Formats: sequence, structure tokens, C-alpha cells
Amino acid sequence: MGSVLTRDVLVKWAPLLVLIVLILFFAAMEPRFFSVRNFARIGISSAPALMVAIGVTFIIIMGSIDLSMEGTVSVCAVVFAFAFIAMGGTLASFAWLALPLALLVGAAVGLLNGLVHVKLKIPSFMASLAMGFVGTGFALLLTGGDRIRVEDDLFRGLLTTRWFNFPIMCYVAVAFLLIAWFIQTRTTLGRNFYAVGGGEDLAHASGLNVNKVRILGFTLAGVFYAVGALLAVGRIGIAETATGSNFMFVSITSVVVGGTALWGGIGGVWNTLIGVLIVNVINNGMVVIGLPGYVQDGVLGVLVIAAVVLSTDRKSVTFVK
Amino acid sequence: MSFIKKFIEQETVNRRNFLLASAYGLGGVAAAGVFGPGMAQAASNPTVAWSYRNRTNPYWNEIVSGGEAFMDAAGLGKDALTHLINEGSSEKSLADVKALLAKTSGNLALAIDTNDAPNCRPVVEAVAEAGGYVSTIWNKTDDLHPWDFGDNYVSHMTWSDEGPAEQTARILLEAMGGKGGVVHLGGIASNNPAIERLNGLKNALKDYPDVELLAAEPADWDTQKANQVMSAFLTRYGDEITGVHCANDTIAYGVLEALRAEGIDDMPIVSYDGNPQAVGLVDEGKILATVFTNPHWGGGITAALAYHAAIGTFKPSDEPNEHREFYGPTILITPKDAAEFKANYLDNVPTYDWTDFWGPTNGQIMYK
Amino acid sequence: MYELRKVDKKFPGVHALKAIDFQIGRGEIVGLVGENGAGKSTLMKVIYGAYQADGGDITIDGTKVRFQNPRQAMDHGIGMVFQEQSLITNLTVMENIFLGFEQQFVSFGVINWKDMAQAARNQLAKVKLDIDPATVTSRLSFAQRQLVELAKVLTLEERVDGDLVILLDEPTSVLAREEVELLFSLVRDLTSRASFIFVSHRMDEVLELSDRIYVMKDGEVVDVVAQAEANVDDIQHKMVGREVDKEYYREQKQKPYRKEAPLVSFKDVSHGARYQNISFDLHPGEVLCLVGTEGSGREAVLRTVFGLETPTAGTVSLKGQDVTRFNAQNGVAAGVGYVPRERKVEGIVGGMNVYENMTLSQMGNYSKNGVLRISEEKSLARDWIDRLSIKTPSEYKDCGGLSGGNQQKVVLAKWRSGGSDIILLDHPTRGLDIGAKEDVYDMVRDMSDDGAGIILVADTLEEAIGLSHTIIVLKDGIEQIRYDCEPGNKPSLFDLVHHMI
Amino acid sequence: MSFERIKPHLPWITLLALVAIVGIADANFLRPANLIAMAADIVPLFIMALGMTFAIYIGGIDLSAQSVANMTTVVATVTLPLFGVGAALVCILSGFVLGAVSGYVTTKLLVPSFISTLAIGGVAFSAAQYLSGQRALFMDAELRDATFGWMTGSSFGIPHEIFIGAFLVLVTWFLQTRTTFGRALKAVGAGEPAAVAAGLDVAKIKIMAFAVSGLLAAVAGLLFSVKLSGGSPTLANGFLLPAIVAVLVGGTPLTGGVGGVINTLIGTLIVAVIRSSMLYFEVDATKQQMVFGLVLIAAIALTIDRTKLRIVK
Repeated sequence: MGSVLTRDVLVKWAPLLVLIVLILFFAAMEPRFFSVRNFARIGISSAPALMVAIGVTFIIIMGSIDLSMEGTVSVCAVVFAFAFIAMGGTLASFAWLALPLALLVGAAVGLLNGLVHVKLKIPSFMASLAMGFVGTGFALLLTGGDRIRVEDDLFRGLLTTRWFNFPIMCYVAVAFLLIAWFIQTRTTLGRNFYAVGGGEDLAHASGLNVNKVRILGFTLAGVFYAVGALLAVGRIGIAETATGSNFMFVSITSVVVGGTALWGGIGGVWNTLIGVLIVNVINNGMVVIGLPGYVQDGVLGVLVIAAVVLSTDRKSVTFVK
Repeated sequence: MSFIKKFIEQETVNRRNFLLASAYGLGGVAAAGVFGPGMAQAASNPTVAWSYRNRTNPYWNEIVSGGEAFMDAAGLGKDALTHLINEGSSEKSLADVKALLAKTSGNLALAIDTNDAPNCRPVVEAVAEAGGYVSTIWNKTDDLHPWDFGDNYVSHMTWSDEGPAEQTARILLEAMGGKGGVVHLGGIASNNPAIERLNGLKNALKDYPDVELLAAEPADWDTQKANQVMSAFLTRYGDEITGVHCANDTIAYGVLEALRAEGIDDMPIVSYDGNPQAVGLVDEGKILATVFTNPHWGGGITAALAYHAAIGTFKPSDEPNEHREFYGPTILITPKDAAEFKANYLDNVPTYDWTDFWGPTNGQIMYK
Repeated sequence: MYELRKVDKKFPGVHALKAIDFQIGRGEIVGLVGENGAGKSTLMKVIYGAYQADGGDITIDGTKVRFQNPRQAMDHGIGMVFQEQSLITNLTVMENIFLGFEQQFVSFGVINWKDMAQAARNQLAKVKLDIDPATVTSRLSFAQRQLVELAKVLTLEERVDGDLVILLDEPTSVLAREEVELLFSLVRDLTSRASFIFVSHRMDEVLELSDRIYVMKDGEVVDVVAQAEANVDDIQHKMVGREVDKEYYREQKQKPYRKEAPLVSFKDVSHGARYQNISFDLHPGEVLCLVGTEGSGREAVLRTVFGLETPTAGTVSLKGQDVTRFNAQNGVAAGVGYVPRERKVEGIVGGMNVYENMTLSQMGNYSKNGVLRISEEKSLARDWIDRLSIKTPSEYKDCGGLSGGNQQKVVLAKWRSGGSDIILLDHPTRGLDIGAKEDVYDMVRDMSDDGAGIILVADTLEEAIGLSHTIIVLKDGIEQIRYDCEPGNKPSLFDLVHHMI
Repeated sequence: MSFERIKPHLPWITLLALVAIVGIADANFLRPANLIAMAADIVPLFIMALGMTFAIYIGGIDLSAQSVANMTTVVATVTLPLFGVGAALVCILSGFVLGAVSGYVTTKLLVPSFISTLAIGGVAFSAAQYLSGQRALFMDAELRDATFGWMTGSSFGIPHEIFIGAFLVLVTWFLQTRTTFGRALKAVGAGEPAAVAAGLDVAKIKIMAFAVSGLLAAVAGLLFSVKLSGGSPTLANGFLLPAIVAVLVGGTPLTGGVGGVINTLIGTLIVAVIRSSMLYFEVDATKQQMVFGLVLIAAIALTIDRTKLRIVK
């Protein structure tokens, strides 16, 4: 049994080891990488990505996939900004209501996404891809292409106010990470994601309302996308149709790099945290060590492959598509 | 029920077109109409279209507003402007143009940025073949010239970015006191303006031997990417960075926020494009300079050139080469003149004379 | 107490259930037998709510009920223990037990894991299983999982007022004999709490366990027999509707094999912890049976011969050639054909038609420079459809839509038509009805007559004894004993079981 | 005729219905010249989708296709003066190799194709940027016409791109239906464990599928590069999602083993028609993307054959 346990332990901690190795590597290449200020910078760039990645983690645990995050993030960001400005433009006024409103909008878009997937019986890849187009399109319709600036100092405190060297948005992200962890381990819904991902037909036969779990999963993901949208707006002070761009591939890559399997049932939000950090450490580290811009995409690709290879429990896999 | 009304109107028009086509068919000319190049266009009612990258960028929104202003001024109504959005895809750009040519049977006045330089040739060729009129901005390969296409390729306008970018760079370098380190955040690496704007900085640096160009990274014209790249620069170079040269305004926003996160609010920054928001920042002194390329005018005049050529107001082939290929206007904006500029150009958009095609332009395009 | 009256179920083109009358009393164990396609699984699905009957009544204690889904059936005390593995392996045992019914442990949205673990322990005690409920299910043995499934269904006891009806669908198919005994004694104990409907292809087990037996054929209940009056032959006769050959395993057809150069030869072959120092020769015409419990190493030996596993020590040779690189391509090239246990997963490709499946392993024979000669493939398929009387409308039929027995014939045809003469049979009759089993036995004899060597991992010990020339008994990866089995001089069930455990 | 019988034909019925709807709105759309031009313009995208079909057919996906095409536009432009027609060979070979690498990473290193192809795409993009010196390049017009002019000319009023597209459909259709490779692909897509147990070299087949995908992406890039007479590391941007959409709308779902190249042909045409319909219905610029998404959902809901999907994930 001894050897089995060691292997299990290794598999469990492999993604973290990969992260540590990467950090040590970049620190060795450029000592300035290894500083609290830089970690805060990595934290800032990771925070919105982490929220989006956590959202999609739930979907991936169910064995589905969600490609709609770019649209959802844009819609939430834009609606938030409009509402925020309209209701006073500062957190000190009733404009704070725009925060829960954004989460509600995220939930609604996610719900719609889930309904299209489940009720029209369209595989989630296709349904969410198309819904992503609809989301981005809707955000564009709302803004007409304009950018909305959110200048309120209180709200921008997410970025500018620091506790222990880290801006508030990092703490917000951690708080929502803990909420996601709670949902994952301590609620029926969270556990049911694993049941659906581990064997959907079996879960159904056990009397689980799989369709409901799926729809709720997409709704929950929508809420986390909305949090991601808020942090993204907090980071650059602008809400626009393009707020959501680039989230899709980055978040899914992060989830997989963290060790959550695309075929479902394995992994969780802590894996996603590690995955997001790995991707952002690589991105930050490449610039910090002065790698020329044109090779960065290639290096990122190679490192991602290496990270997935190292952090996946490959013994549990018979074949991969 | 405007949809139904429109539908009926269209049907009537279509039927007429269809009948016309059949009539030509009887005369044996249809083959030319259907398969061959288009016939000489009647100079009436061309469809006016603008083809551009997307609506999520303030620059293109300004372009569109200019196009619409022209449509209103010409009495066509801004709703009559057809929008072709390529979403950054040359393939879609070309396919959309061809579809529109087919729909309008070549009776088209097209203003376009072809997204990637190589895409310009097939677009122009397609328009010329169908007998439409096209004016292009920004992307064009150097071997392609309007005068090689008779009247159909009306004009090409671009902006010489190297000079103005050098001017902003000088302002930046002066503000840095002629010493220290500067970083450049560029556009999509292979885009022509991105290359020119970096060159502008490099040209200026020759006169400032004490300033080091620490790094130049592409930020893809993207605020979020710029934000991340700037953060990483801060780690790598820290206090060595005493100035930031941005390839455009959207990049500058990301840079400003990255600095703001670090509590740095006195870093000298210059940018490009002269978006209203950036002009505001120049006014506040947060950006030292930006360059206004007047996209509103550019959007209007490019459509105007194509339209007036199409309806025969002027004959492009009679015009000299400097009226076919020319640089667009650039206005340097610094904190001194920002307020005035804002009042003149942004708060009240000037009413332009859309038939003064070449007044504000900056001379014929020179190839190196 | 639970009763079906004149229940009808129709599918497009099929009248699956024809006016079924069925009842079960409190604490009763009712057997349900019938050939594949007789309507057993449809009937079960109607009972546990997966299908809705088109006609007739379902009553519990005289009250009419109608279930829209399995959940509603559960709420009325009807539970199902599924054939094969129906636990979700990445969940813990307790999560599996309470899947879909976690609400009882939730307060203010939070699951109380301690309460759930305690409740799970209570359930596991009912099936006399002493494991930590927080164990991840993938770590359990198949037998343990079967018991967990039973424990899961027994949670109905707490949830539902009134009586339970528990359906057991082929619960013994993955169990070894002693595990079956354990399960049966457990079921008998549990009759104080629940009634059982027991479905199995293993006639002896049905007879052993059931109080009454419903025999189904063509969507109808053809007979109901009490245990005392039941005997295997009668029931089989009713199920099949024809005389079952007394010589079930075709022993009279068994001919001595040729003691010439062996087709397969193992010399002191070991594979890590799975099996050690296995040696044997397989001769042309020989049927060699590997007997042992689940995990005794028999499947691993089969997969080594085919090339799917690489042994850690020893020499394997196929037709005199030592195997150096173990992979399936080399195995197939050497003439090995593998009839896997997971027929639907590994045997046939659902979504591909009959001729495509038949030539899958031998496309080289039907192609030139990579281009297929499809007309030849089709004629091959038609030929073998005739030879093995495969019931299919045509060679274009999707194999996924064939019955189990006919799928198995397609798999066998695939190897035989390709000239494979080393045939590995892993539970070849698993889940097949009697008629189809007999066809498989015939094919085994025919192949053996043609000089093919066969290594068999049988579905039952009787089958192993009946078919084999040689039996090797494995236990924990080690050979225990070897029997030569000429007709009339075969080892008894007891002999084998004795060495297996 | 029951709905079940119609189901397999839904993709092309959808296509015809869309064509009819747009045609009713504007008869100009139905002019042969327009339809032919539309078909010709979609060919590069179609070729990429054709390659993508192979990856999706075995249940994977190829997200590197766009980057490979981008890279090929650069490779073609750079190597044309050096090798002439040989440039085509260089392009095709580089696409094939990159696809094979994706396949290797997927099958041997067990990295899901979603990630492996994305990563290899990054490598291709870097290569494109490096080779191009990070700027847009253009081909010498005479050299292009002399070497690859045949790709973009037209005969009998029909652009040669259509012939190229048709030729590739025929080749890939033959590959899919009449060769051992195509049969093996189907087996791997529909039932991988069974394909292993039948002694097929599954890893090799999957690597080949990704290699074919890479190869066709390279052909798409080459054709596009010739058509536009130049290359740039971003020239083929915007191909990826439409190509995936084309495959999916055609009725090749991501579950593998179902659909095929003919479906992709129809799917690509559906995408082309939806795209031009935006113009014909004069959909407002800010609404186009949303409308595209909504029409897409409707089209997919209509065209996918759910009987082959055991579980809808």
C-alpha cells in the first residue's frame, strides 16, 4: 500500500510542485521576479482570470464545457458599468446595487446558457460557443461600441487600496475562492457536479435530476463570470465589449493545467487556483526575464504541455481525445 | 412593421433588377453581367458602405461617426450607410465585400480598411471588376496603387506615424530629463502603424544618448494585455523605468492602471490616436502627448471620396497622384493645447466640408 | 402487495410487453427469466419507473400508481440494483449511497459529513460490509461495490413508509462463487424487510434463490413456477420454446487436440503483481480454460497473449516466434483474435455496420494500397451472416443495434474470417441467452475442429468444465493445479472451487 | 415520411431553406454569379474546416489550425522566391509536421487535444512571427502569377478555388469512405477501445488524423496567401471559430465517429449563407454578432442528429 499512497500523494500535489518549480526557475533567471511587489502584480492579473476559471471548473467537473465566458463577462461588465453610473457613480450611493445586479445578470446569462444546452439538447461545446457569440453581440448592442469609464475611487479601491502589499481585489478573489470551495465540498450541488461528471447515466438512474444540476451549474458559473467581470472592470476602470476577450482559452487552459480533467469528475477549485497561477506566472515570468515577444506564444505552449503532462494523473486515463 | 415595408420595397426593386437582367439576357449581354466584369455604372444611388474592424474600439467608432456625418450631410441619411464588420478577419472582410458587390450589382461606393495589408489587393480587384468605387485607409501593400485601376480605386489614405510618434517621443524624452529608461508597448507586432510608431521612438532616441530603450513588447492594441505587460515591466526594470511610450491610447489606459496599482502617478507617458478619453487625460496631465489623426474626418472623407467618384462628381483618373495616395492629417496634442483642442474637435465636432477632399491632407505617400 | 395487471408497452415496430400480469408478495423473492429480447429489461424498466406503461394498471397494496421517473418509483419503495457497475467511482461510498438524497444531511445549505458517514455506516451494516464510508469507490473490489449498491437501495427502508421491492439485475455476473453465496444469504436475511425481484441468466442461481419464477418469452409471461416444482430443463424449454440439447456444452463433440507444435507457449511468464511464473502450451484444436476468481490473473494472461500487456519476466512465443514487442498489432498479425468481455465497448464498434466491424481487424486483406475493396467486404459479411446465422436485416445494419448474441457472432466472425487461429475468449457468453450461448458453444467446437487454439475465461465453472481440454486454476496470480479434461473424465465443480479459494 | 427518416437530411435541408429565405428577401442573392462567388470565397475557410473535420471525427479538436494557416501564409511568401512551386511543398509539409506533433502530444503524452493543439498553435504563431520579422509581407505579383496563378484564375466563369475545394472534398471523401485509414478513423471515433482490441494502431491513426488536419490548415493558409498575394502572422485570424462552427453545424458532433467531410461541405455553406444574409437583411452593425449566435443555435439545434449522442454533455 505504501507505494500506492506515495503515488497518490504525488499526483495530488504535482500541480503545486510544477508551480513552485516555475517560480524557482524564473527567480533564478531574474531575482527581481521573486518579490512581494511582483507577486502582487501576478495576483492582480490572476484575480479576474481565477474567477472565470472557477466558474468553468464546475462545468468541466460535470464533464461538459463552457465557451461562453467571454460573452458573459462582457455583458456583466457593461451592465454593471451602466447601472453603476446611472445610480450615482459611486459606491457611497445606491450605485452599490449595481454589484449584486451584475451577479444577477451573470446568473441569468448562465441560466439561459444552461437552458439552451439542456432543453434544446445541444452539446455544451456548441451551445456555449454560440451563446458566447450572443453574449458578446449583446454587450456590443448595449454599448454601441463605446467604453464606459468607472472612475469611482471607492470602487477602484479594489486595485488601489492595499492590505499587506496586496490590493483588495486579491482578497475578494480569495474570498470567492473560499465560497467556491465551500460549494464544492459542503453543498449538495457541489457534490452533484462530481456525480454527474463521474457517471451521468448512473447519477440519473440514482434519481438525481441531472438536467437540473447541469442548469444550476451553468447558472453558478455565470455568477462567477460576473465576479470576474467586476474584478476586470476594477482592474482597468473600463467596461467595454472587449472586457471578456481572451478569457476563454486562458481559463480553460488554466483549469486543465491545474489538474482538473476535461472528461469530468476529477479536480476542483484549488487545482484551478494553481492552474491560474501557473499560467500567470509563466506570462509574467516570460516578460520579466526579457524573452522576446515573438517567442512568448510558443514558449507558453511548450510550458503548458509540460505542465499538463506533469500534473495529470495519467494512470487513471486510458485514452485522451 | 417597417420590416414588411422594407421587404416589399426591396421586392419591387429586385423585380426591376431581375427584369433588367433578363432584358440584357435577351440581348446577349447578360453573360457579361452575370459572369464577366460589371458594366459601366449608372451614376445614380450607389450603396455607400464602410468596412472596418469592429465596434469595440473607440477609434473605429470615430471612423463610423464620420461616415455617418457624411451620409447626413450628403442628404442620404446615416441609416443608409452599410456597415461591414470583419472582426479582425481578412477572410470575412473580403467575403463581405464580395457579397455586397453581388447584392448591389457593383453599384457601390466602398470605404474600407482591409484589416491586413495583403487583403487590400483582392478587395480592390473585386471592386474594380464589379465596377464599384473603393477608397482605402491604413492597410495596403506598397506595390498596389490607385492609378493602376483607372477610376475604380479612388484613393488610399494612411497616416505617416513615424514623424508624429517621434514628436511625442521627444516630448517624453524631454520630460524624462534626457536620461533614464523608456519602455515601449506596441500594437500587434506585424501591423504597419505599430512598426512605424516604434520607429518614431527609435529615431528620437538617437538624439538622447542617455536614455536607454529598456524593452519593446507588443500589447496588441489591447488595454488588458498592456496592463499585464506593464506590470511585468515594472518587475523587471522597477525604478529604471522613467518613461513609457505607448503605441496608442488604449494601451496607455492599461499602462496607467498598472502604474496606478503601484501608486505611481507621475510617470511620463505618451500615446497616440487622440481618443476623447485620452485627450481628457492629456488635459489632466496624466498623458503628456497624444496624436490626433482625426478619425471622424477620415471616416467621412473616405466615404465621400468613394461616393463622389461613384456619382461622377469628379473623375479620379483626372486627379494627380497626390490626390490618390496621401497622408491623413495629424495633430499633436499636449497639455497646453488639450483644452482648446477638446473644445474645437471633441465637444463640438466641427462641421466639415465633405467635398473638400484634400484640404487637410499631408501630401503624397512616400515609399521607402 | 405489488402488482402489475395487463401491462402493455409498445415501441415503434415492437410490442415489447403484451398484457403482463405480475405480482410479488411481502418478503418474497421472485425470479424473472427469459431469453434476451423476451422483455425482461423492459418489464424491469416499467417497474422502476424508467418507462411508462402504455396500458394496464400498476398497483401497490391495491392503490393505483403511475411513475414518471425512477425517482417517483423510489418514493414508493421500489429500488433497483443495476447490472454491471452503477456506482460512480470518483465519489465516496457514502456519497454514492445517498446520491440524490443528500437533503436529509443538509442544514442551511451545508452538508453534514459526519451525519452522512454515520448513516452510511448503518446502511453498510445491513449488508455486513465493514468499510470506511469515506473511501473512494474506485478503491473497492467488485464484490464490495455490489454490496454497496445493495446498501444504497436499502436506504429506501428509512425513506419510505411501507414495503420495499428491490430489483436485482444480474447481480452475480461479476462475482465469484463464494461472493455469490454471501450475497444470497444476505438477500435471504433481508426478506424480512423487502421483497426481491431477481433477474439472472444463471438458471441455477435463479432456482436456488427464488420462491417463484416468472418465465418470459416474446413479451409475455409464459409460465410462473414455484421453486419446488422448478427444474432447469423445463424452464429452459419454456424460455426457448424448443428442446434444449441435453448435451449443453457439446461434450460429445469434443475431440482430442493435436499434440503438435504449440500455437502459444508461456515459459515462466510473470507480470508484476498480477501473475507469476505461468507456463503452458496451447496446441491446435485445444480449448484451454483459465479458472479463478476476479483478479486471479486470468484476464491479465489473456491480455498478455494478445499483446495488450507487457510481461515483466519470462518468454512468450506465438507459433514458435518469441514475442519481443507486445502490442495488439503484432498479436493480430500472429493470428491472435481477442473476444473481450466488454462486448459493447471493446468487441464491436457501435455506429459501424456489420461488414465494417467484421473487417476491422483485417482491413489489409481487403484493401490495396490503403484503398478498400468494399464489395468484397460485403460479400464476406453476407457469407458469415449465413454461416453463423447472424440475425440482421443486412450487412448494412449498425452493429450497436444487434442483440448481444449476434454482436458476439460478429466479433467471432471478425477473427475467424481473418484466419485467426489463436482465439482468446473472455466471458464469451456473458449476458447471452440460452439459444445464443449454444450457438457460441457450437462455434467453439467448430473452431477447435478447424485446428484453432482457444484460451477461454468462462462465464461459469460449468461452462469451463464442459468446454475445455485443459483447465488451469489460478489463485492470486499463481497456478494452483492443472486438469486434463477428456470427455467423461472431467473435474467436478467442487474440485475447481476448492483450488480457487 | 416520418421525422426520423428526415433527420439525417436535415443539414442540407437547412441549407436550402436558408438559401431560399435569403433568396426571397433579395433575388440578387440567387444569381449564379453571386452564388459561385460566395462559394469561391469560402474555399480557404472550407479547406480548414475540412481538416478540422478529421480532428473532430475522432472526438478531438484542432485549435492550432488558424495559427498553422497564419504560419503558412508567411512560409509561402518567404519561400516563394526561393523554391517556386516547392514553396507549396514546404507549407504542406510544415502543416503536416505540426499537426503530427499535436497528435503525438495528444496520444502519447495524454494531453487533451483542446490544450495540446492550442499550445502547438502558440508554437506555430511564434514561428510565423519570427519568420515574418513581425510585419506583413507581400508576394511579387509576377512570380505569384507564374507559380500559383492557376489557383486563383477562373475557367468557364468558375473560379479555380472551387475546383480546388471540390478536388479536396473528393480526395478527403475518398479517404474517409474508401480507405483503411478512413475506416480506422471511424472505428477510433465511434469506439476507441474496440479499435484497440481489433489490433488497430490507434495512436498512429490519431496522430495521422491531426496531421491531416494540420496539412489541410496549411493548404488553406497557402491558398489564402496566394489569393491575397502576401503573408502575415495574423492574416488568417478569424478562421478558427467559423471553421469549427462549420464542422459542427454540418452535423459532425464532438463525440466522434459521426458526420464527415460532406457534412462539413454543407456546414461551411450554411455558415457562408448566414454570413451573407446579414447583408441581405441589412442587420444593424451592432446586432450582427448577436444575430449570428442566435441563428447558429437554431441551425445547430436543427442539424445535429441526437440519436447518435448517448449523453448530451
